[in-house]
Amino acid sequence: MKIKIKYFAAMRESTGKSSEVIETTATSLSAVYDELNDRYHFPLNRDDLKVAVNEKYVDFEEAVSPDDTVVFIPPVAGG
Amino acid sequence: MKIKIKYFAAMRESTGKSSEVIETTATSLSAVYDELNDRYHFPLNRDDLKVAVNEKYVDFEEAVSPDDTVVFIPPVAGG
Amino acid sequence: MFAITENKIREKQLGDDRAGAVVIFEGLVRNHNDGKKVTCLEYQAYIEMAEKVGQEILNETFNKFDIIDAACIHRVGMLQIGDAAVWIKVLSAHRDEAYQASKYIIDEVKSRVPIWKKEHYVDQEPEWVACHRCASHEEHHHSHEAVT
Amino acid sequence: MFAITENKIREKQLGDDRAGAVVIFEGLVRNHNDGKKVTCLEYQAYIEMAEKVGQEILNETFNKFDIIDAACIHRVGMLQIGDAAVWIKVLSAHRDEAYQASKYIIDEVKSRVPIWKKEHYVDQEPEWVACHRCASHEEHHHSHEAVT
Repeated sequence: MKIKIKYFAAMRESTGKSSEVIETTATSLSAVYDELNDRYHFPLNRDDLKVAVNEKYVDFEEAVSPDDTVVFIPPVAGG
Repeated sequence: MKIKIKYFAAMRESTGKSSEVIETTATSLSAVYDELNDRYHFPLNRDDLKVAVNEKYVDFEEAVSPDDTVVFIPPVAGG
Repeated sequence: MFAITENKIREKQLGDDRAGAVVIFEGLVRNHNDGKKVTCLEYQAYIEMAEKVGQEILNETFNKFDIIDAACIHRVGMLQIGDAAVWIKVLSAHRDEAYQASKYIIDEVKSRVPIWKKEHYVDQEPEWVACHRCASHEEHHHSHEAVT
Repeated sequence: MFAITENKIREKQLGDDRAGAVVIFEGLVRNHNDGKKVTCLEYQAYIEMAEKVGQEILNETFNKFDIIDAACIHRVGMLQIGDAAVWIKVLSAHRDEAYQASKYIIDEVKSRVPIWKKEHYVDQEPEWVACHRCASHEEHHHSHEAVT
Protein backbone atom coordinates (compact mmCIF):
# COMPACT_ATOMS: atom_id res chain seq x y z
CA MET A 1 0.00 0.00 0.00
CA LYS A 2 0.94 3.64 -0.38
CA ILE A 3 1.24 5.94 2.60
CA LYS A 4 2.40 9.53 2.92
CA ILE A 5 5.18 10.50 5.28
CA LYS A 6 5.83 14.09 6.38
CA TYR A 7 9.08 15.19 7.99
CA PHE A 8 9.73 18.07 10.37
CA ALA A 9 12.67 19.62 12.20
CA ALA A 10 15.69 17.30 12.58
CA MET A 11 13.85 14.55 10.66
CA ARG A 12 13.37 16.87 7.70
CA GLU A 13 17.02 17.86 7.70
CA SER A 14 18.24 14.28 7.85
CA THR A 15 16.03 13.09 5.00
CA GLY A 16 16.26 16.27 2.97
CA LYS A 17 12.51 15.94 2.34
CA SER A 18 9.43 17.59 3.77
CA SER A 19 7.23 14.72 2.57
CA GLU A 20 7.17 11.64 0.41
CA VAL A 21 4.82 8.85 -0.61
CA ILE A 22 6.16 5.38 0.06
CA GLU A 23 5.08 1.88 -0.89
CA THR A 24 5.22 -0.39 2.15
CA THR A 25 4.15 -3.78 3.44
CA ALA A 26 4.77 -2.76 7.06
CA THR A 27 1.85 -3.65 9.31
CA SER A 28 2.63 -1.34 12.24
CA LEU A 29 3.93 2.20 12.56
CA SER A 30 6.86 0.74 14.38
CA ALA A 31 7.69 -1.31 11.30
CA VAL A 32 7.34 1.76 9.08
CA TYR A 33 9.84 3.55 11.30
CA ASP A 34 12.31 0.65 11.08
CA GLU A 35 11.98 0.46 7.32
CA LEU A 36 12.65 4.19 6.86
CA ASN A 37 15.37 4.25 9.49
CA ASP A 38 17.28 1.61 7.50
CA ARG A 39 17.19 4.00 4.56
CA TYR A 40 17.84 7.36 6.25
CA HIS A 41 19.55 6.59 9.57
CA PHE A 42 17.34 9.04 11.41
CA PRO A 43 19.00 11.29 14.01
CA LEU A 44 16.36 10.27 16.58
CA ASN A 45 15.66 6.86 18.09
CA ARG A 46 12.14 5.56 18.08
CA ASP A 47 11.97 6.08 21.84
CA ASP A 48 12.60 9.80 21.38
CA LEU A 49 9.78 10.15 18.84
CA LYS A 50 6.02 10.16 18.95
CA VAL A 51 3.95 9.23 15.94
CA ALA A 52 0.87 10.85 14.45
CA VAL A 53 -1.49 9.40 11.86
CA ASN A 54 -3.80 11.78 10.07
CA GLU A 55 -2.99 14.56 12.55
CA LYS A 56 -3.62 12.56 15.71
CA TYR A 57 -1.13 11.08 18.13
CA VAL A 58 -1.34 7.26 18.06
CA ASP A 59 0.61 4.31 19.40
CA PHE A 60 3.60 2.93 17.49
CA GLU A 61 2.03 -0.54 17.59
CA GLU A 62 -1.06 0.58 15.70
CA ALA A 63 -1.59 -0.61 12.14
CA VAL A 64 -1.20 1.58 9.07
CA SER A 65 -3.88 1.87 6.40
CA PRO A 66 -3.58 2.86 2.76
CA ASP A 67 -3.34 6.63 2.21
CA ASP A 68 -2.56 7.38 5.85
CA THR A 69 -0.44 10.45 6.52
CA VAL A 70 2.23 9.42 8.98
CA VAL A 71 4.51 11.80 10.89
CA PHE A 72 7.27 10.80 13.27
CA ILE A 73 7.16 13.66 15.74
CA PRO A 74 10.47 14.79 17.21
CA PRO A 75 10.44 16.17 20.76
CA VAL A 76 8.23 19.25 20.55
CA ALA A 77 9.50 22.61 21.75
CA GLY A 78 6.78 25.18 21.25
CA GLY A 79 6.22 28.15 23.49
CA MET B 1 -1.59 69.70 70.11
CA LYS B 2 -2.75 70.04 66.55
CA ILE B 3 -2.99 67.04 64.24
CA LYS B 4 -4.30 66.65 60.71
CA ILE B 5 -7.01 64.13 59.88
CA LYS B 6 -7.79 62.99 56.33
CA TYR B 7 -11.00 61.22 55.39
CA PHE B 8 -11.66 58.79 52.55
CA ALA B 9 -14.57 56.81 51.14
CA ALA B 10 -17.45 56.26 53.62
CA MET B 11 -15.58 58.27 56.27
CA ARG B 12 -15.38 61.24 53.94
CA GLU B 13 -19.07 61.04 53.15
CA SER B 14 -20.09 60.83 56.79
CA THR B 15 -17.98 63.80 57.86
CA GLY B 16 -18.50 65.81 54.69
CA LYS B 17 -14.78 66.65 54.83
CA SER B 18 -11.72 65.40 53.04
CA SER B 19 -9.45 66.73 55.78
CA GLU B 20 -9.33 68.90 58.86
CA VAL B 21 -6.90 70.05 61.52
CA ILE B 22 -8.01 69.32 65.07
CA GLU B 23 -6.80 70.31 68.50
CA THR B 24 -6.66 67.25 70.75
CA THR B 25 -5.31 66.03 74.08
CA ALA B 26 -5.78 62.38 73.11
CA THR B 27 -2.72 60.29 73.82
CA SER B 28 -3.44 57.32 71.54
CA LEU B 29 -4.92 56.94 68.08
CA SER B 30 -7.66 54.95 69.70
CA ALA B 31 -8.56 57.99 71.80
CA VAL B 32 -8.49 60.21 68.71
CA TYR B 33 -10.96 57.85 67.05
CA ASP B 34 -13.28 57.92 70.08
CA GLU B 35 -13.15 61.69 70.25
CA LEU B 36 -14.04 62.13 66.57
CA ASN B 37 -16.61 59.36 66.63
CA ASP B 38 -18.48 61.23 69.38
CA ARG B 39 -18.68 64.17 67.03
CA TYR B 40 -19.41 62.46 63.68
CA HIS B 41 -20.89 59.06 64.52
CA PHE B 42 -18.72 57.31 61.97
CA PRO B 43 -20.34 54.63 59.80
CA LEU B 44 -17.51 52.23 60.65
CA ASN B 45 -16.55 50.73 64.00
CA ARG B 46 -12.97 50.95 65.12
CA ASP B 47 -12.59 47.19 64.58
CA ASP B 48 -13.45 47.65 60.91
CA LEU B 49 -10.82 50.33 60.42
CA LYS B 50 -7.07 50.43 60.21
CA VAL B 51 -5.12 53.55 61.03
CA ALA B 52 -2.22 55.21 59.25
CA VAL B 53 0.06 57.92 60.61
CA ASN B 54 2.14 59.87 58.11
CA GLU B 55 1.32 57.35 55.35
CA LYS B 56 2.24 54.22 57.31
CA TYR B 57 -0.02 51.65 58.92
CA VAL B 58 0.38 51.72 62.70
CA ASP B 59 -1.34 50.28 65.75
CA PHE B 60 -4.35 52.02 67.32
CA GLU B 61 -2.58 52.03 70.69
CA GLU B 62 0.34 54.07 69.42
CA ALA B 63 0.71 57.67 70.58
CA VAL B 64 0.05 60.72 68.44
CA SER B 65 2.54 63.52 68.02
CA PRO B 66 1.99 67.14 67.05
CA ASP B 67 1.52 67.68 63.31
CA ASP B 68 0.91 63.99 62.59
CA THR B 69 -1.33 63.23 59.63
CA VAL B 70 -3.81 60.61 60.79
CA VAL B 71 -6.09 58.57 58.53
CA PHE B 72 -8.66 56.04 59.65
CA ILE B 73 -8.56 53.55 56.78
CA PRO B 74 -11.84 51.91 55.82
CA PRO B 75 -11.67 48.37 54.44
CA VAL B 76 -9.66 48.72 51.24
CA ALA B 77 -11.03 47.46 47.95
CA GLY B 78 -8.50 48.13 45.23
CA GLY B 79 -7.96 45.91 42.21
CA MET C 1 7.10 51.26 39.10
CA PHE C 2 3.83 51.67 40.97
CA ALA C 3 1.52 54.50 39.93
CA ILE C 4 -1.96 55.83 40.56
CA THR C 5 -3.62 57.56 37.63
CA GLU C 6 -6.88 59.38 37.02
CA ASN C 7 -6.74 58.58 33.31
CA LYS C 8 -7.28 55.48 31.25
CA ILE C 9 -4.39 53.13 31.97
CA ARG C 10 -1.66 53.42 29.36
CA GLU C 11 0.51 50.34 29.43
CA LYS C 12 4.11 50.98 30.30
CA GLN C 13 6.66 49.50 27.94
CA LEU C 14 8.95 47.05 29.68
CA GLY C 15 11.56 45.22 27.65
CA ASP C 16 14.67 43.20 28.38
CA ASP C 17 16.64 40.81 26.17
CA ARG C 18 16.94 38.36 29.06
CA ALA C 19 13.16 38.06 29.38
CA GLY C 20 11.53 34.81 28.24
CA ALA C 21 8.14 35.27 29.88
CA VAL C 22 5.71 38.14 30.29
CA VAL C 23 2.56 37.91 32.41
CA ILE C 24 0.07 40.76 32.27
CA PHE C 25 -2.89 40.96 34.62
CA GLU C 26 -5.78 43.36 34.17
CA GLY C 27 -8.62 43.84 36.62
CA LEU C 28 -11.71 45.01 34.76
CA VAL C 29 -14.99 46.55 35.88
CA ARG C 30 -17.61 43.79 35.64
CA ASN C 31 -21.28 44.34 34.88
CA HIS C 32 -22.40 42.35 37.91
CA ASN C 33 -21.44 41.87 41.52
CA ASP C 34 -22.99 39.91 44.32
CA GLY C 35 -26.08 39.38 42.18
CA LYS C 36 -26.54 43.10 41.51
CA LYS C 37 -26.27 44.82 38.14
CA VAL C 38 -23.41 47.31 38.23
CA THR C 39 -23.49 50.45 36.08
CA CYS C 40 -20.12 51.96 37.00
CA LEU C 41 -17.46 52.06 39.69
CA GLU C 42 -15.88 54.99 41.49
CA TYR C 43 -12.36 54.45 42.81
CA GLN C 44 -10.82 56.73 45.42
CA ALA C 45 -7.25 56.50 46.72
CA TYR C 46 -5.15 57.97 49.49
CA ILE C 47 -2.66 58.62 46.73
CA GLU C 48 0.51 59.50 48.66
CA MET C 49 0.19 56.41 50.84
CA ALA C 50 -1.04 54.16 48.03
CA GLU C 51 2.09 54.88 46.01
CA LYS C 52 4.31 54.12 49.02
CA VAL C 53 2.54 50.86 49.88
CA GLY C 54 2.46 49.89 46.18
CA GLN C 55 6.20 50.42 45.86
CA GLU C 56 6.78 48.37 49.02
CA ILE C 57 4.80 45.52 47.44
CA LEU C 58 6.92 45.67 44.29
CA ASN C 59 10.11 45.69 46.36
CA GLU C 60 8.91 42.60 48.24
CA THR C 61 8.10 40.96 44.90
CA PHE C 62 11.64 41.51 43.63
CA ASN C 63 13.00 39.97 46.83
CA LYS C 64 10.71 36.94 46.76
CA PHE C 65 10.78 35.98 43.08
CA ASP C 66 13.48 35.76 40.42
CA ILE C 67 12.02 38.33 38.07
CA ILE C 68 13.51 40.94 35.74
CA ASP C 69 10.99 43.76 35.99
CA ALA C 70 7.53 44.55 37.32
CA ALA C 71 5.11 47.45 37.07
CA CYS C 72 1.65 48.20 38.41
CA ILE C 73 -0.77 50.99 37.58
CA HIS C 74 -4.05 51.56 39.44
CA ARG C 75 -6.69 53.90 38.13
CA VAL C 76 -8.96 56.12 40.24
CA GLY C 77 -12.08 58.15 39.43
CA MET C 78 -15.23 57.01 37.67
CA LEU C 79 -14.82 53.81 35.64
CA GLN C 80 -17.22 52.21 33.19
CA ILE C 81 -17.93 48.52 32.55
CA GLY C 82 -14.95 46.96 30.77
CA ASP C 83 -12.48 49.61 31.95
CA ALA C 84 -9.23 48.39 33.48
CA ALA C 85 -8.96 49.39 37.14
CA VAL C 86 -5.54 47.82 37.62
CA TRP C 87 -2.78 46.67 35.28
CA ILE C 88 0.23 44.58 36.32
CA LYS C 89 3.10 43.46 34.11
CA VAL C 90 5.92 41.12 35.14
CA LEU C 91 8.96 40.03 33.10
CA SER C 92 11.10 37.04 34.00
CA ALA C 93 13.46 34.56 32.39
CA HIS C 94 11.14 31.65 33.21
CA ARG C 95 7.38 31.66 33.30
CA ASP C 96 6.62 30.22 36.74
CA GLU C 97 8.20 33.20 38.44
CA ALA C 98 6.24 35.67 36.32
CA TYR C 99 2.91 33.99 37.17
CA GLN C 100 3.74 33.78 40.88
CA ALA C 101 4.94 37.37 41.09
CA SER C 102 1.87 38.63 39.22
CA LYS C 103 -0.46 36.86 41.65
CA TYR C 104 1.49 38.09 44.64
CA ILE C 105 1.24 41.69 43.48
CA ILE C 106 -2.51 41.66 42.84
CA ASP C 107 -3.22 39.82 46.12
CA GLU C 108 -1.21 42.35 48.12
CA VAL C 109 -2.56 45.36 46.24
CA LYS C 110 -6.09 44.26 47.03
CA SER C 111 -5.42 43.69 50.68
CA ARG C 112 -3.11 46.58 51.61
CA VAL C 113 -3.15 49.53 49.23
CA PRO C 114 -5.47 52.31 50.49
CA ILE C 115 -7.90 52.38 47.57
CA TRP C 116 -11.67 52.19 47.88
CA LYS C 117 -14.45 51.59 45.44
CA LYS C 118 -18.06 52.63 45.35
CA GLU C 119 -20.36 50.54 43.26
CA HIS C 120 -23.20 52.16 41.38
CA TYR C 121 -26.13 49.87 40.63
CA VAL C 122 -29.06 49.79 38.24
CA ASP C 123 -31.63 49.23 40.98
CA GLN C 124 -30.35 50.66 44.24
CA GLU C 125 -28.25 53.27 46.00
CA PRO C 126 -24.49 53.19 45.44
CA GLU C 127 -22.34 51.77 48.21
CA TRP C 128 -18.71 51.54 49.24
CA VAL C 129 -17.55 47.95 48.94
CA ALA C 130 -16.58 46.85 52.41
CA CYS C 131 -13.60 44.75 53.23
CA HIS C 132 -15.20 42.00 55.28
CA ARG C 133 -17.09 41.17 52.11
CA CYS C 134 -13.88 41.32 50.07
CA ALA C 135 -12.18 39.13 52.60
CA SER C 136 -14.90 36.53 52.53
CA HIS C 137 -14.82 36.72 48.76
CA GLU C 138 -11.10 36.08 48.71
CA GLU C 139 -11.53 33.05 50.93
CA HIS C 140 -14.58 31.49 49.39
CA HIS C 141 -14.68 32.82 45.84
CA HIS C 142 -18.10 34.29 46.14
CA SER C 143 -18.86 36.94 43.59
CA HIS C 144 -18.60 39.85 45.98
CA GLU C 145 -16.42 42.12 43.95
CA ALA C 146 -16.85 44.06 40.79
CA VAL C 147 -13.23 43.59 39.91
CA THR C 148 -11.32 40.44 40.63
CA MET D 1 -9.28 30.46 19.04
CA PHE D 2 -5.93 28.75 18.43
CA ALA D 3 -3.87 29.94 15.49
CA ILE D 4 -0.44 29.51 13.97
CA THR D 5 0.97 32.53 12.16
CA GLU D 6 4.09 33.33 10.17
CA ASN D 7 3.78 37.01 11.02
CA LYS D 8 4.40 39.10 14.11
CA ILE D 9 1.68 38.21 16.60
CA ARG D 10 -1.19 40.68 16.48
CA GLU D 11 -3.18 40.47 19.67
CA LYS D 12 -6.75 39.38 19.23
CA GLN D 13 -9.34 41.61 20.88
CA LEU D 14 -11.41 39.71 23.43
CA GLY D 15 -13.99 41.58 25.42
CA ASP D 16 -16.94 40.66 27.60
CA ASP D 17 -18.91 42.74 30.10
CA ARG D 18 -18.91 39.82 32.55
CA ALA D 19 -15.12 39.74 32.62
CA GLY D 20 -13.38 40.94 35.79
CA ALA D 21 -9.93 39.49 35.14
CA VAL D 22 -7.64 39.22 32.14
CA VAL D 23 -4.38 37.29 32.17
CA ILE D 24 -2.07 37.59 29.18
CA PHE D 25 1.01 35.41 28.80
CA GLU D 26 3.73 36.03 26.24
CA GLY D 27 6.67 33.73 25.59
CA LEU D 28 9.58 35.78 24.27
CA VAL D 29 12.82 34.85 22.55
CA ARG D 30 15.59 35.23 25.14
CA ASN D 31 19.17 36.20 24.38
CA HIS D 32 20.59 33.24 26.27
CA ASN D 33 19.89 29.58 26.80
CA ASP D 34 21.69 26.86 28.67
CA GLY D 35 24.67 29.17 29.02
CA LYS D 36 24.87 29.86 25.28
CA LYS D 37 24.31 33.21 23.59
CA VAL D 38 21.32 32.96 21.27
CA THR D 39 21.11 35.12 18.14
CA CYS D 40 17.71 34.02 16.84
CA LEU D 41 15.20 31.19 16.87
CA GLU D 42 13.56 29.32 14.02
CA TYR D 43 10.14 27.81 14.74
CA GLN D 44 8.61 25.13 12.52
CA ALA D 45 5.14 23.64 12.94
CA TYR D 46 3.12 20.77 11.57
CA ILE D 47 0.45 23.39 11.09
CA GLU D 48 -2.66 21.28 10.36
CA MET D 49 -2.06 19.12 13.42
CA ALA D 50 -0.83 21.99 15.62
CA GLU D 51 -4.12 23.82 15.08
CA LYS D 52 -6.12 20.71 15.95
CA VAL D 53 -4.13 19.94 19.09
CA GLY D 54 -4.18 23.60 20.09
CA GLN D 55 -7.96 23.74 19.77
CA GLU D 56 -8.26 20.53 21.83
CA ILE D 57 -6.20 22.20 24.57
CA LEU D 58 -8.49 25.24 24.57
CA ASN D 59 -11.57 22.99 24.72
CA GLU D 60 -10.10 21.16 27.71
CA THR D 61 -9.39 24.53 29.33
CA PHE D 62 -13.02 25.61 28.99
CA ASN D 63 -14.10 22.33 30.58
CA LYS D 64 -11.65 22.51 33.47
CA PHE D 65 -11.88 26.18 34.46
CA ASP D 66 -14.69 28.68 34.86
CA ILE D 67 -13.50 31.12 32.22
CA ILE D 68 -15.26 33.37 29.73
CA ASP D 69 -12.91 33.29 26.76
CA ALA D 70 -9.42 32.16 25.77
CA ALA D 71 -7.20 32.56 22.74
CA CYS D 72 -3.71 31.42 21.80
CA ILE D 73 -1.51 32.39 18.88
CA HIS D 74 1.83 30.74 18.11
CA ARG D 75 4.26 32.19 15.64
CA VAL D 76 6.51 30.21 13.28
CA GLY D 77 9.46 31.19 11.10
CA MET D 78 12.59 33.12 12.06
CA LEU D 79 12.24 35.11 15.29
CA GLN D 80 14.59 37.68 16.78
CA ILE D 81 15.47 38.35 20.43
CA GLY D 82 12.49 39.95 22.17
CA ASP D 83 9.93 38.66 19.65
CA ALA D 84 6.86 36.94 21.05
CA ALA D 85 6.73 33.28 20.03
CA VAL D 86 3.44 32.60 21.79
CA TRP D 87 0.61 34.77 23.11
CA ILE D 88 -2.22 33.56 25.35
CA LYS D 89 -5.14 35.61 26.65
CA VAL D 90 -7.75 34.39 29.13
CA LEU D 91 -10.84 36.25 30.40
CA SER D 92 -12.75 35.22 33.50
CA ALA D 93 -15.05 36.70 36.12
CA HIS D 94 -12.53 35.98 38.91
CA ARG D 95 -8.78 36.11 38.67
CA ASP D 96 -7.73 32.70 40.04
CA GLU D 97 -9.39 30.93 37.15
CA ALA D 98 -7.69 33.17 34.58
CA TYR D 99 -4.23 32.49 36.06
CA GLN D 100 -4.85 28.75 36.29
CA ALA D 101 -6.24 28.50 32.77
CA SER D 102 -3.35 30.55 31.36
CA LYS D 103 -0.79 28.24 32.98
CA TYR D 104 -2.64 25.15 31.83
CA ILE D 105 -2.65 26.35 28.22
CA ILE D 106 1.06 27.20 28.06
CA ASP D 107 2.04 23.95 29.82
CA GLU D 108 -0.01 21.86 27.41
CA VAL D 109 1.08 23.83 24.34
CA LYS D 110 4.70 23.25 25.24
CA SER D 111 4.27 19.54 25.82
CA ARG D 112 1.85 18.51 23.04
CA VAL D 113 1.58 20.90 20.12
CA PRO D 114 3.81 19.78 17.21
CA ILE D 115 6.07 22.82 17.01
CA TRP D 116 9.84 22.72 16.98
CA LYS D 117 12.53 25.29 17.45
CA LYS D 118 16.07 25.58 16.21
CA GLU D 119 18.37 27.79 18.18
CA HIS D 120 21.01 29.82 16.40
CA TYR D 121 24.02 30.73 18.54
CA VAL D 122 26.80 33.28 18.48
CA ASP D 123 29.55 30.70 18.89
CA GLN D 124 28.38 27.36 17.49
CA GLU D 125 26.23 25.50 15.00
CA PRO D 126 22.46 25.86 15.31
CA GLU D 127 20.55 22.97 16.80
CA TRP D 128 17.00 21.76 17.24
CA VAL D 129 16.01 22.00 20.88
CA ALA D 130 15.30 18.46 22.02
CA CYS D 131 12.51 17.47 24.31
CA HIS D 132 14.45 15.51 26.90
CA ARG D 133 16.18 18.78 27.65
CA CYS D 134 12.89 20.66 27.73
CA ALA D 135 11.44 18.03 29.99
CA SER D 136 14.32 18.25 32.43
CA HIS D 137 14.02 22.00 32.27
CA GLU D 138 10.34 21.85 33.09
CA GLU D 139 11.03 19.67 36.08
CA HIS D 140 14.07 21.36 37.49
CA HIS D 141 13.92 24.91 36.20
CA HIS D 142 17.25 24.79 34.51
CA SER D 143 17.70 27.38 31.83
CA HIS D 144 17.39 24.94 28.94
CA GLU D 145 14.98 26.85 26.81
CA ALA D 146 15.14 30.00 24.83
CA VAL D 147 11.51 30.73 25.50
CA THR D 148 9.83 29.91 28.76
